[in-house]
Amino acid sequence: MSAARAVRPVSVASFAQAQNVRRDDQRNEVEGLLPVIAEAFGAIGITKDDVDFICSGSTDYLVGGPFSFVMALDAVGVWPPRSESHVEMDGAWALYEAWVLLQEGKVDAALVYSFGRSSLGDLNEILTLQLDPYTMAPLWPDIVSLNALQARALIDAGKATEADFAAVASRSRRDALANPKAQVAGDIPVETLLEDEYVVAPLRRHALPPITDGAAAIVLAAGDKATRWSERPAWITGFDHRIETHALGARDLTASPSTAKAGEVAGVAAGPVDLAEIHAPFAHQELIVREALGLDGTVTVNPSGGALAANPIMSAGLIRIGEAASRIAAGQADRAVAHATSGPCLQQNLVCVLEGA
Amino acid sequence: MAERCAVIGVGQTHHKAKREDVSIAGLVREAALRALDDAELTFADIDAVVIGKAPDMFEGNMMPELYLAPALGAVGKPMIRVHTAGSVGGSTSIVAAHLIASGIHKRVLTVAYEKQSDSDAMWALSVPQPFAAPLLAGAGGYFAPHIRAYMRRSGAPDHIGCMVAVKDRQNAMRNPYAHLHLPDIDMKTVQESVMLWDPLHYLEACPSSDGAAAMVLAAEDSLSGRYPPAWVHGMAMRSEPTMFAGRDQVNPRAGRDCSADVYVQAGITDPRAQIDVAEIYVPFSWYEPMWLENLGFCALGDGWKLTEAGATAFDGDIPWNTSGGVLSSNPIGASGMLRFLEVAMQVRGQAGEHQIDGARIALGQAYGGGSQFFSMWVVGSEKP
Amino acid sequence: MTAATADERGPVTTLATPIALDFDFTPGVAQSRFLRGLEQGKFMGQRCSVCGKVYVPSRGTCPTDGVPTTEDVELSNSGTVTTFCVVNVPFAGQSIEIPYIAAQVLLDGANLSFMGLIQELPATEVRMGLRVEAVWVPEDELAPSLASVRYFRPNGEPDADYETYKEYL
Amino acid sequence: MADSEVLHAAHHIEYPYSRSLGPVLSAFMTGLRDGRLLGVTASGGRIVCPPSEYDPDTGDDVGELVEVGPGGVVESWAWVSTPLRKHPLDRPFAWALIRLDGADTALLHAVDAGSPGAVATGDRVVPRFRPAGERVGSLADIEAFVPEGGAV
Repeated sequence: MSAARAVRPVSVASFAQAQNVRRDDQRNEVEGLLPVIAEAFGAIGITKDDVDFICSGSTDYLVGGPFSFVMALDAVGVWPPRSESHVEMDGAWALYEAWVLLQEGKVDAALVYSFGRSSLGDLNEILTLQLDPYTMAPLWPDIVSLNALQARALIDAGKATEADFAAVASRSRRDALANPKAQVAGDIPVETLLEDEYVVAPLRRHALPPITDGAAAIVLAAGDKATRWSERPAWITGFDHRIETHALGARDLTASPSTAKAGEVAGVAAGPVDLAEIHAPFAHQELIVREALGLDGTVTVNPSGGALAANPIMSAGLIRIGEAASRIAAGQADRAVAHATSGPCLQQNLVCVLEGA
Repeated sequence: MAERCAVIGVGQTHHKAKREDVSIAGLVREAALRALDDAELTFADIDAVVIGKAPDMFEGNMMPELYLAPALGAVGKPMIRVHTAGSVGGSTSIVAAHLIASGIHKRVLTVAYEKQSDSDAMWALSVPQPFAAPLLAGAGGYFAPHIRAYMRRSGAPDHIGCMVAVKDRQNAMRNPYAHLHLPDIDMKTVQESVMLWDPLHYLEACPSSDGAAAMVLAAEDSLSGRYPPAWVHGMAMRSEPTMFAGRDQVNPRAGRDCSADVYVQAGITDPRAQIDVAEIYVPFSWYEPMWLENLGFCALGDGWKLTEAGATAFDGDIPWNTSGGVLSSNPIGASGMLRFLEVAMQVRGQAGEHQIDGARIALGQAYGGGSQFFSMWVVGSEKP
Repeated sequence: MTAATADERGPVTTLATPIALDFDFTPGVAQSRFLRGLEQGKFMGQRCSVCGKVYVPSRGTCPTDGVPTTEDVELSNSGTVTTFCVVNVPFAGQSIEIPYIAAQVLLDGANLSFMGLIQELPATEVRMGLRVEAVWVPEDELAPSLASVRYFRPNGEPDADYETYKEYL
Repeated sequence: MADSEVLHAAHHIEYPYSRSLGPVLSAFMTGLRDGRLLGVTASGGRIVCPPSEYDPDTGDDVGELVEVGPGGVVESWAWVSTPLRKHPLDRPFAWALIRLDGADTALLHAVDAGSPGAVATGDRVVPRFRPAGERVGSLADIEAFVPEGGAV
């Protein structure tokens, strides 16, 4: 288990993300990725030849064609041939794969990227295909409805109220005002948000994420490169992820044991947490993840505005790690927790602990 | 310093055109439970699960690791889903092996599968996108021109492809899990089969199969199992762009670089002399002589001569695809893992009728896409 | 475990799950430029500013250098067959009567070949190095699609020397 | 390049997937066609419905199939005021997690309750099966669940 072993220090040396928009109707995936990867390299003055490994995260179903990751590689320029891999998961898991490789000590730098245009199809139908293909998907339940079931369970259990969901949304949008890459931002009080219509009760409009086209890239570095490429490296000191059962009706939807386990293995509680970037596309999910990670009121949560401010599917998790690392690099935090999620109602969760020097 | 990693359990399904007797979960569990049994372990002993498959559109099940997590005993554990096109079964094995080599986990279950009969492989691979070029050739039509280019460059005679097709199908008769069992196959049958994509005959192409493969990988201090471990001596992945000016699709540099990397790790300087047996991704017959050259088993232009001389036959000095290979079973997502798994079986001495006596060092290779993604590993019966 | 049933149809063994999804597809800026060229009866490519290679169609990036391609280049209507196959098999989405020749055509001035149909020559006479030209649909049928090119046919020039195209197989 | 020059087109993908079921799901779907609901005995004697070939938590093999329901209790629900085009009902309804009588896990289905005031966590519901001749062996053989004793 990770917590028990010595972790080779690996830093998030650089992070870039596309402007998060409702719809990028001009560029294809490659054209959208190019400037993001160029920015990630340019910010630390390196080129593609300085990284030893490349790993990406994406899904075919956003674009409606098989092998969508294949052409995306043209945004990197893998010539001469490079050691390269791809996960059909959020880029946060691609980052995990790269981090694992760096743990062996044979290579010192990796490029991780992710991309996806959520605007092309109907997410309510596409994400249904993640469900059990025999006993769930054939009825076409949509992702918003499933999350409404989870939100209702929280309310029924006395763990939260609709006003709590609105408070998460209000704070996220206000914080997003300071994030130039955010898609949804504004200073709207809780009382006003509570006047929103229900989309699927008990979830009102503000408790849902926006639909976002986006991309992100991170450069990981170890050894000399880590210290050469960053004045104040954001070191990954703990990293783990866990999955729960898929059967929604066999889960306690009000808790996230997979987040709790990943947080425990990653060592979240081993020191004070200054800030947390939580990948909670639906407002109520933030409350569940906070509890699972044991974060109290002193922790700054989602200063970027989080997934409620921009939710580029397949990148939103990776962006949480980038956002947390950026604040450490900028000296705004000493110890941060980043979280990513996948699957219906927080089925799979990843926790990454980052620390300044 | 990297930890040593070994294969301690293997399992595969009976591969068929349509496995109508199982669900998707049933198919992957068949392979996974066999691998666990071979390792004398249960799900409870496994630290993490790494799963791979080709496009989700084959089954219409997006990011299937979510649905399959409980079926593979992954609840409460890390689970990763790899997708690197046709090489995915190999890449998945490598991602799993790095979880051991990095010291993060002690025992990892890795699984790859495809249940193509839920849809139709030709459909899923060729969903036409707007503005795309009109479909001219189909899957084999993509590869046939490169085969023609190989023949032109090497001067190989026409019958070499048919020889590979016969050899691999005869080998499949020794493998109870193989999809195609064609007891009467011979040169005449292959040469008289329909010419699909000239110069490729029907019997020179792989079938479309349902199937799954699984392995249990373990760290040096966590060995178990019914057979001795197969030690990983080297592993590597390489990718190059899909289309670029001057790209050599007959002898891709990514393949050459990938093999050079694993050979250095495994201490191999003369592949033909040092490798006892190999399982190489040959979905179309002519890829055997092409990969013989790409993998450095001979000089450029000489691959077909090795095939013609019987060097790659079951009783040759470098037996290739004694399991019957991709030409005999092709559950796409699992096909690469089957190559990795079969060579582990060889050095563990558990390959039954298709066992090469005394196999100690073996090479598994998978490739994907338009020959731009490669993954390989070398396993051995002795600790590296 | 058996699925006991009194139903004369016997146990249910399969589940039909039709899946239909709709997307708004865009090929992006660079490929749109190529497709708009086809609409005007010409092949438009792009040159990489680093390696100087000309890509047609361009996807907006040089696949080996990983930089945006920005310089537009109009290419010749003629090219060379670098390699080919005879298609004898029917498959989903096919629109041409078999057998026919699908060839890799390298347009003059380009550094990447693409697949085209060869007509006006018996299949048995198609060869590597054959010089061909594009035959377009009538002007009023031109569209932003490769379907605007009906096929390629021999342009009467002597075959190209193997050395001139061997890097583009 | 001006906006109008970047091309766009509708892209429709469609396939009639046909899924083989394996023994447990085959029994479950056959039961639905016969108008019965089945669960399966999993680890520790827990009854899991909808059934799977494996324990949903441990992955262990499962035991015998047992009949559950037909009625059950709503464990959580969500009100859909504007059904989507692929939803099972074309009028406002609730999605609900329903723990059928005799089962220890919940099934996801639609509840045709008429109005959000007519459904609550803890309410009892019963399935409204389609007529026998229209059933094919799928969860859609249940048109929806309805409040027990309630007229909709």
